[in-house]
Amino acid sequence: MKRTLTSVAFAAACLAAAPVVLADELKDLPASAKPLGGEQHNLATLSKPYPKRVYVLEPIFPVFVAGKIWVINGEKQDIEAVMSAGYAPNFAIAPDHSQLYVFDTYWSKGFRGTRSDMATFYDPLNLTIGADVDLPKGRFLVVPKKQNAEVTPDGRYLLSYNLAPATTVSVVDTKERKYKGDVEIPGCGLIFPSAGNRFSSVCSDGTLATATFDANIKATITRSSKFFDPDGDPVLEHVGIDKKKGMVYFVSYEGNIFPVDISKEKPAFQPKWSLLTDEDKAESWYPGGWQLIALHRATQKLYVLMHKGPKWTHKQAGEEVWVFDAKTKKRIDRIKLKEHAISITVSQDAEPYLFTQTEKPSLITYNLKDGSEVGEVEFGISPYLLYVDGD
Amino acid sequence: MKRTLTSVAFAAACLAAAPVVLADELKDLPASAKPLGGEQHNLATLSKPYPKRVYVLEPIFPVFVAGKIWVINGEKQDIEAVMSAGYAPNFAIAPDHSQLYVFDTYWSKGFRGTRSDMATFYDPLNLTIGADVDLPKGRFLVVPKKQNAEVTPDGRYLLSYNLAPATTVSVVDTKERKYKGDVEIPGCGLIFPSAGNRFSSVCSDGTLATATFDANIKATITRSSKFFDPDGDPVLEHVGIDKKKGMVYFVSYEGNIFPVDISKEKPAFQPKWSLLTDEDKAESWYPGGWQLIALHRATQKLYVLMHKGPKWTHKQAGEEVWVFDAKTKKRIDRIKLKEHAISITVSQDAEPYLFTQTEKPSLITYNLKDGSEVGEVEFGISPYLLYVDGD
Amino acid sequence: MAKGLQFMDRFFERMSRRTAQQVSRRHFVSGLGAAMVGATFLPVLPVSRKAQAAEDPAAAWAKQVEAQTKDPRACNYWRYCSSDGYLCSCCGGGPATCPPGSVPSPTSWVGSCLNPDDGKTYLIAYRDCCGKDSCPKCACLGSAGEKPAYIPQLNNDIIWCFGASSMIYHCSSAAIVGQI
Amino acid sequence: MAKGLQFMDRFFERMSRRTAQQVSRRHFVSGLGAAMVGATFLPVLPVSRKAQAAEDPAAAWAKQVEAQTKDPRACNYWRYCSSDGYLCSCCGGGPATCPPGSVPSPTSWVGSCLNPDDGKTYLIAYRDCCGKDSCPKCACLGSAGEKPAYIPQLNNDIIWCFGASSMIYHCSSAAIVGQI
Repeated sequence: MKRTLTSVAFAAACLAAAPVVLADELKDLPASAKPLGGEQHNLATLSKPYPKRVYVLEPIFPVFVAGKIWVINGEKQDIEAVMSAGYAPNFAIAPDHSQLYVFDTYWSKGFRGTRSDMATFYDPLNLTIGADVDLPKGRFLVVPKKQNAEVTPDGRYLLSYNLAPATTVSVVDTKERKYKGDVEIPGCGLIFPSAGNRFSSVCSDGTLATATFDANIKATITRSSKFFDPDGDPVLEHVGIDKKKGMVYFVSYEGNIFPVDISKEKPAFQPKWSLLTDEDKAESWYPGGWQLIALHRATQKLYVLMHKGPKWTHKQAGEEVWVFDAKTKKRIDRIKLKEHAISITVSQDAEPYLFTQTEKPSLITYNLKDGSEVGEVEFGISPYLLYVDGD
Repeated sequence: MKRTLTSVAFAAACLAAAPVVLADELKDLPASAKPLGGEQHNLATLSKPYPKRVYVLEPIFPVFVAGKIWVINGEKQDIEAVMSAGYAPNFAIAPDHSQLYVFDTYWSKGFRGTRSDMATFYDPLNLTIGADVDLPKGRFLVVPKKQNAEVTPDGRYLLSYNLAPATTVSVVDTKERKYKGDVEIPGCGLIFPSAGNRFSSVCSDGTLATATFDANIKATITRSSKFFDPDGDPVLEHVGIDKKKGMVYFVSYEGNIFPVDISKEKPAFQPKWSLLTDEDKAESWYPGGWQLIALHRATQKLYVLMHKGPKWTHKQAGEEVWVFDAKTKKRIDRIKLKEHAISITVSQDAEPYLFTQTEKPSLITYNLKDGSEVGEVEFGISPYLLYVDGD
Repeated sequence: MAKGLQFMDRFFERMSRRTAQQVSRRHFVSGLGAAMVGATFLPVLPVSRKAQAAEDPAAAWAKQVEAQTKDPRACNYWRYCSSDGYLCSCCGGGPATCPPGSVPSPTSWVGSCLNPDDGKTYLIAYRDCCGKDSCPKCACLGSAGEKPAYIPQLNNDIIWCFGASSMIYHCSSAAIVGQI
Repeated sequence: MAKGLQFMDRFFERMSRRTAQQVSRRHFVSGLGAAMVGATFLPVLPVSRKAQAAEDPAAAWAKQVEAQTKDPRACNYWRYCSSDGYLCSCCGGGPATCPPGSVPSPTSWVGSCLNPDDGKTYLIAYRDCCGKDSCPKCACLGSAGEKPAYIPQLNNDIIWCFGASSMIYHCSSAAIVGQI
């Protein structure tokens, strides 16, 4: 058999961004072949952070030991990069965009062997790893939720929740790139950072715990009075949050909003209000999904994934996104989704987009100016959490 | 809110197969609650090996670091167990069914960190790990192919191919459970074990290399004359094989069968013959797929996945399985597949089944008595290789 | 505060003290496992609360999904009202049996589901089978009575492998442990 | 035997000798990488063989898939005639560019594809981008002129990350390195 597949060999190219100097090397080619100088094997880097970049964290359910984080260009509806991760990872972005953090767990032989837990520091442009900071107390292993790992508003500390089954928060100093200690928050969970050395957590008795820690991670914990009913109407784990102002909007199973100002040492609880009119309730509308609520800081608009119940369907994907003015507590819009979504977020710029993670799975983007669809990009098996630069 | 979801606590059960003694412990239940003794949290074990059990090796392409092996009841079309594995794993079954072997590669942090390569010994009933034998020279990292890892016919040695890029075969003693050394097979690949201390490999120049090694893994290599044309019509990597008799049926891109008797020290090449009549060729039929050929030992029938080309579609899924009598070299049947398949195997019992791995993906089973469908079972993302007990 | 929560708080408290005593997490967890498996006292301390059929999540779920008692490989099998994950029944195990090669977890959380055949409500221990990566067949998401993870003893997102030799989730089982 | 295969044999032979000298595999591979990256001599030694258009796999493939030169994210982009895997173009890279955070491999195999615009056949270096798990978008399986792995320099199933700092496959790139 004769063929023109003539040129076969190990070809050696140079590493990233260095030009390949093949021209001189192709002297052994057949007479018919001409070297072309050789195309570089380049290495792409990401552009600087911008408001409509979306990081999508994917715990891959059928292969839970190996998650991914997708970097999505939310303007162009395109994949910018795919990061690898481990078991039930969490993610956070430095407030100054200078680092990306992945909170992660591995076993030395994939699904067995020695366990290691760490916070991994990534350069946001090259996606190269700058540090693995050991988390000696481990991490909470759960289907990933945003508020299980956070960074303080000043960027100084990483906070990683742990239930083993003692409930603590591991503190990592981002300057020293070192684990500094654990803060115990007995009976509480989730992390809402409110200052460089302070965070709040929700407790199973309906109170809010606020922990203030010093440089040695010695902490004092104060407990608020009960602000929601954990038996009758617990608040969900994902919140609308303004990390810059220290404002948290909890949403409950029954569709109540519990606004809490955590900017001061003592949390200030504002009156709860309902997402639902009597008519909405008669139609059995409920909030639901996973990351089911988002806040646009500048306009104080809340976006909530809604579906028609019955009760106890708090994880059901939403068919609409309802838009509320958090100041007037009035619904100002309803966006019918093209595809049901489990998670949403909004960009924090002046002309915000709504990003919806559909069950398909795909990321469908809407322009919040008029609710029109901007585009759709399909990726992954079970993408779950959405992060935007500056949220 | 009132509800009957009343009983909530950490419940402790005993480990595998030990009964749970909850009866005495439920004394704190509400008055309306009655303890029921507590259902055991049992641990299932597999039944003894049988001819129609199928092990399906799945390199999970979108999550390549974490493969799986599915244990399928080919009689009942049911999942018996799912084993976890690592990067581009291989699999082998001890000839006496006493062990399952997984040849595997892990990195200490999932997709990074320290690499380790090993042969892992599994109990075939409990699927518990008896040993990890380190493979210090590594393994060939490639989309898994059956003949890259094997066990000698007497069960004594495991043989694992390596290209790094030196081509060697690592030898593990299954009695000592120890790596013993590497046999170099320059310019060759694939492993066809033919005796307790002997295997053959296919070489890129169209010859067969036969390696005989002693207890210290000192090897002598002999090279046959060229028996196929690697440029014009190379043989594919998957073969029909009778490991008990030492008979290998290679199939080539162009649909030629190259029977080789490797039972003696010197391989005996039998005349090649074609799967294709002139009419078949006119219709552009080609063998293709991944594990595209199987042999039923007792009847010396060959089963080959076939599709309509053009040329260079040797990995295309097959739409029919053609049945040949390897003695008369005649086609005796054509089985039209319900779904196109990439891999096939047959059980080695007297009333054999044909197992086909479809692109769907699913495993569809046919009764070879009449080509009728026995059933279909869906699992996995990209299952690829099929093994049966006793093949 | 309900008894169960009190228990949890005591539980957390005890564990926290141990943590504070610089017991390493891994010793800590394995110690927990040993304690729980070996203990004569099994800490099942349910919460007492009056039933109100109209708001009973177990009954609501059973109605919504047309719960059945015949096929433990279907998401609407009655015991799975609060189960989230891959069914062990589909992966070589059963509703209360771990598949070959996995590790039964000694810990679980307990919910309650309505058996549509006898109309009675049973306590169901949601125990994970651990030690291998996801099984992964028959993904079912029941959320009747399920609560956020800051109420861990009522949450089904958590990897319920505490005390097992591995914290890797393979599949979800659901064993009957009592009746209300 | 073709020149390329001779080269491969020499290559294997040289490497085998090194192995025989008890150089550990990891030193061996990293040594190889360093050698290949740092070397002035880059071992591209193609095989000379007469073209026969009728049996040209590159031309056959281009015809079969209606190869095009506009969209490097489609499987029928002309360079991918022998590419097997996820396209780097779909994961933040390009046909000859690795996505951010991955590691370009210094080694590759070289096939040839027909450019339908100019009707000429080009040498394409199939280089993997390594260091992260599968990208995984745009799975394409080209097999024009592709050979079994016992002829490694013509095989696309192999993880072509030799000499890179990682043997983990992320995606497939296809760079033009010559013209026939």
